[in-house]
Amino acid sequence: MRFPAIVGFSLALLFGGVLIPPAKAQAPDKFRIAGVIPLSGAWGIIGENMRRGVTIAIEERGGQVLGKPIEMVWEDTETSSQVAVQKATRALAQGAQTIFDEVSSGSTLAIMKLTGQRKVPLIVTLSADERITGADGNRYTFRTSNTVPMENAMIGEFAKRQSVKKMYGIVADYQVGREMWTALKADLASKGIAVVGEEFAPIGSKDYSIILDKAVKSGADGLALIVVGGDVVTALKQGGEINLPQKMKVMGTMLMDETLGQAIGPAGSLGVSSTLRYHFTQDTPRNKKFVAAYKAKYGELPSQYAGEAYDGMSWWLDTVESTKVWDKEKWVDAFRASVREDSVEGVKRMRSCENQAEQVGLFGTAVAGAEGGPAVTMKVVETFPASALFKPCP
Amino acid sequence: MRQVKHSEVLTVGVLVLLFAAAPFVTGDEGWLYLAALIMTWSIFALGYDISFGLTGLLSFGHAAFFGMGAYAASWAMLSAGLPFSVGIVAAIGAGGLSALVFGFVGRRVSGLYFSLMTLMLAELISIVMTTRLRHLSGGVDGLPGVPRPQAFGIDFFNAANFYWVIFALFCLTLAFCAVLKSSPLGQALRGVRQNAVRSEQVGFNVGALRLTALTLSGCLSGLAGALLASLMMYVSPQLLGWKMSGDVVIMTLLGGSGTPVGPVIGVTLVELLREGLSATTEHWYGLLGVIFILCTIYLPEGVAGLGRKLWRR
Amino acid sequence: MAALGSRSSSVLSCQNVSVRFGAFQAVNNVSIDLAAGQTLALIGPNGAGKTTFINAVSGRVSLAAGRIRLGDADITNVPVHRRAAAGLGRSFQIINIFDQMTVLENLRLAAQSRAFGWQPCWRPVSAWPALERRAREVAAMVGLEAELDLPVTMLSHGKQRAVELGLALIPDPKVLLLDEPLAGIGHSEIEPTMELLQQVRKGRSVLLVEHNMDVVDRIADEIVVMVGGEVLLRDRPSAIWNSAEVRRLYLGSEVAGHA
Amino acid sequence: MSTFVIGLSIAMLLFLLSAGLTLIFGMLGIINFAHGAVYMLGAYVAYQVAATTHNFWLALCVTPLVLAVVGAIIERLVLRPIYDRPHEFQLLATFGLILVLEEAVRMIWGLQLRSIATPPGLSGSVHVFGTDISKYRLFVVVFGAAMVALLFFGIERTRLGLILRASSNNAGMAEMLGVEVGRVRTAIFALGTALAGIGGAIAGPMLPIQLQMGFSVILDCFIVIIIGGLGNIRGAVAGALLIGMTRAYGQQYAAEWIDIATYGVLVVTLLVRPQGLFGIRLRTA
Repeated sequence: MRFPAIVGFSLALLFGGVLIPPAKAQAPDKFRIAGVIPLSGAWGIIGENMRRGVTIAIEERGGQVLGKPIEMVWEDTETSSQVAVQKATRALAQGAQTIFDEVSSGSTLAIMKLTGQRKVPLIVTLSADERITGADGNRYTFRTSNTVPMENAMIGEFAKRQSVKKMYGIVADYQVGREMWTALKADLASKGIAVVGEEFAPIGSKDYSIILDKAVKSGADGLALIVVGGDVVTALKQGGEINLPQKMKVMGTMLMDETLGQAIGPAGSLGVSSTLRYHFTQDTPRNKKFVAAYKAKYGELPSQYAGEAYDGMSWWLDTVESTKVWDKEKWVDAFRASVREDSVEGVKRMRSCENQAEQVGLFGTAVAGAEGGPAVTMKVVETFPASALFKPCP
Repeated sequence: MRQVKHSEVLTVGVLVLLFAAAPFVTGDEGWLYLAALIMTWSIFALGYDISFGLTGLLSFGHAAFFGMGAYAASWAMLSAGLPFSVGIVAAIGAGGLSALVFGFVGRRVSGLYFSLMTLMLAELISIVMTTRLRHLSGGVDGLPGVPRPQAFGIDFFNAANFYWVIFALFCLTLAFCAVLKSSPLGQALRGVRQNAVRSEQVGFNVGALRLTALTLSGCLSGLAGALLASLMMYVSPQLLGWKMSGDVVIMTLLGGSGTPVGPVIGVTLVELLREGLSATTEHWYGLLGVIFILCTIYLPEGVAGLGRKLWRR
Repeated sequence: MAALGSRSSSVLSCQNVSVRFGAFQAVNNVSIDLAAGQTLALIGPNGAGKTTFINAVSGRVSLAAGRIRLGDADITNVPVHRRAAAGLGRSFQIINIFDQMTVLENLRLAAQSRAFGWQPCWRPVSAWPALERRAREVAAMVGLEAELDLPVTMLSHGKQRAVELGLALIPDPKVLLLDEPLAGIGHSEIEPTMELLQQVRKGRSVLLVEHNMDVVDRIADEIVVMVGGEVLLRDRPSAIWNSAEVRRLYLGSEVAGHA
Repeated sequence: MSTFVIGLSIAMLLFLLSAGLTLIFGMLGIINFAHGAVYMLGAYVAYQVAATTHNFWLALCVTPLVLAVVGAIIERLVLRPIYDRPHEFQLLATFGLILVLEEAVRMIWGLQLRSIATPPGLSGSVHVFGTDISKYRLFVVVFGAAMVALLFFGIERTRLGLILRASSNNAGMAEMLGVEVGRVRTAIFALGTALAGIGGAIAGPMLPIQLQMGFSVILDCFIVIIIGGLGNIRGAVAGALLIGMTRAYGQQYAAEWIDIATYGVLVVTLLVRPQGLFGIRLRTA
């Protein structure tokens, strides 16, 4: 009898504490940014890296823009687009001046509709779906990172340069994966590379060994592995069991980096090639500064997610600063016409026709790391110029 | 007994007043949004409790009714271009229909097997919608841009205006559940829960009553699904997933099943806890778990049950 | 006394009824007729198949063979609730009532099933005063006027028996199946319950399973003795008590003392 | 042939998890929704031991011991008060447990995906029957078969097994005969969690070790034990083989349809034989 009463009392206290709304600044005495990203669930680790990159971008400018302090609010989307939309709706309701979002293209596409309607700028630094700055694009949505067509073009070109003759495709069974594979197949055909087989695996498959076995037996010398999240690790780890990277050239988008290499282990990683959104070895002054600051704060080298997040956010904040006025429309206009001469990857140019950053494309291959460092590290083997990846704005 | 009844009416009244007063007390859209979310989930939980608290059918598959309602409304409004009101009706129909199918398929199993059966059926629907019906459901990406009502020149994309739509439907649902509980049907369902053998023997068609309860429950779940889709302007197959089913069971249990107040309290509690804990600590997730466990052990009748005990004292 | 052997006017007629549980034959080829207004007692040792037979008649178990007719209708494959609606009431050996309700709620609920085809859900049950009236009527009949608003769990065993009986009586059934209505009742309550049974059986046919032979003797018009799932004997009480077979069966039990 | 071996290895992993689940249900009457989280914890514990000592075999031995202790604590604190409650409360409590376990793992190991290196002798593949078969998979199959044999022997041929069965059939009677039912219950739950721990350790070199690994596997385990009949260990073996093979051959011939086929089979099973393919008919009413 007594215990329930105590529990109830503490619950009531919690209730009460929660019900009192914390003091919120409604007047624009702060520059509010809401980061709507996964901080738990399958992509929590990616979101965590993005958060770090953004944090550096804000700290770098003393936490201020236009003379106002930046208030950064993080909303955990739990790797669920449903939650992502819910959190974005709330962030908008609380009057954020900028939304920074998501890993998943699906979530970004949904959130874009909300931010576009509320005329709030949305900065995308990871979601790659073509529609974000294409068919579904709107004035307020900007992407500073790669697009799927861009990554596809790189894979096709890379396969050709590696003189792959026959390609096998293993594709995650979802919309973006299927669309990407269809486009890639067309590209490969135009380059004279035969597609000898394809397999669609449900997202979250716990066993790829059989599919990989089929790919090896197909006689293909190249494998396009278009899977996402934890499935990358499952597939490559099980590939390691049969020394897959030594049997065929494995390539894909976001398929390999230092983080994934650590989770997969050397057997499944070494020799795997992947597009890279960013790499810490980029030889630019801004990148050197960023890597130093990142190492000082977090004690490790920045991942590609952190690098891209940093780059997008610092570019946006610099642009806002440059307008010198508190006016969202002015910021958007300025960003649309903006050229980033000193991004971490060299020159990035915002394409005003679609709010998409035009930039170089990187391709890397996993190699054994130096003694004492991580066992697997990425080596940038190809850098594709922007002109090869983008058509000029009409 | 009488006193208990009074306490319930009082609590419901206070709750409704609180929700009604919210837009006047705070202009903060974030809080309004949270309140709208709580009311939407309350409709879901109230619907769930018709099946669970009233009739004793422990379903682990209510996400299917919720999600199908959301999709039915979205399809009606997005693809067919029908008005919001038709979308809502479609959602209620779709929720009820899927519940009818579940009930029919599961008519021969009961107890734990009924729970597992509903869980698996819902999972099946969720997988089919995610993979096979990708062109209809939008796949894992879902369908963005679910509309809100357009009527009388009121801008329902304004959070405060849409709030009143949800509030009205919430009140209607509360009233419906309260009347249902005291109606002949509600009494018959209570009878089925307490003693199915006796119910049959006094001439009730127990199978049909269970099916009716599940269908009504599905209708309200579908309604809630449509409101959530409209509130978030987004729908995805995650609404059909078993986490949703789990959430509604947990909220109903925490609040206390079998009363109109319990589910609403449960939803409010869980949502506010999530909100409050995630704002104050990184480890809110685990803390929520500890609270669930403590509540199971020490509050078998939910928070509403605790309230009843204190009231009687 | 009701006419003996008037098979043509029987309200309940069971022909060659068999019930099997796996390999076990619980009821074997039993034919029993119940005439209008007749009270028939079913006796026999434990495991004789009496309760199983009652379950077969009320529809709780399905038949392996045989037919059951209620009045003119063949109810062999009719579900329990429709048999009940057709005028077949029953009470259970172990008290079987709605245990989280008051007496009034119990009886009113029973009254509902006949009152509506589809149970309405748009108005409180109090909008139909006829239901409560019927509940009070039956409560008065079984002696529960004073306990109407009490939760049934607070009643004595005898009073709970009365609720059990009341639930069966609400629709005013033509045929009443009573499975040990005196089971677990204290000595002081036997006499009033007897009175109640006497009153209840007026104007309807009753099939009674009971172990208290004193009660059986006073109430039954006829007795059927069952052993091992089969009918051993059917006769007037006096003839039964004098039967050598029955004496052998009940040697040392209360029947022996009765002779 | 490689499909067959891979199918068997999936089945063995599923069996290790389902056996604990079905044991706990059959003997304690608890549906442990947190069983997947326990398996996840096992994988992390195994990772920690393997990463510290560089010895997979040590990890395989230590993990079940650690998990048994964790299981015993869980049983005492969380389950003991709710044995007599309806199933919905078990759902609530074990769901809370999932949240707590996940939080604990997140606090200790973070969000980073982890991996256990394949033990030296078992890395790479052997060439048999015209295909390459991973040596580690072969080990998993042999190890799993040994566990099945050990479990059957333990439950059906030893005194301990007798006590376990007696206490689950009739707790009151067992108590009269001098068995401390409370202790036996703790032991059963600890055994179940230890099995899940072994499963986690075994999975380490094959699957990414991450917070979600429990969620994705628990539904498969439910399917296994429903098909096999709740509480039936023999059924769990058969169910695990059936699902393992369905998954493997499904992957081979129609990867896109596996999930739908699995759930379809399950729903039909529930409809036609709700007691499971190998279950004793339970009273469903």
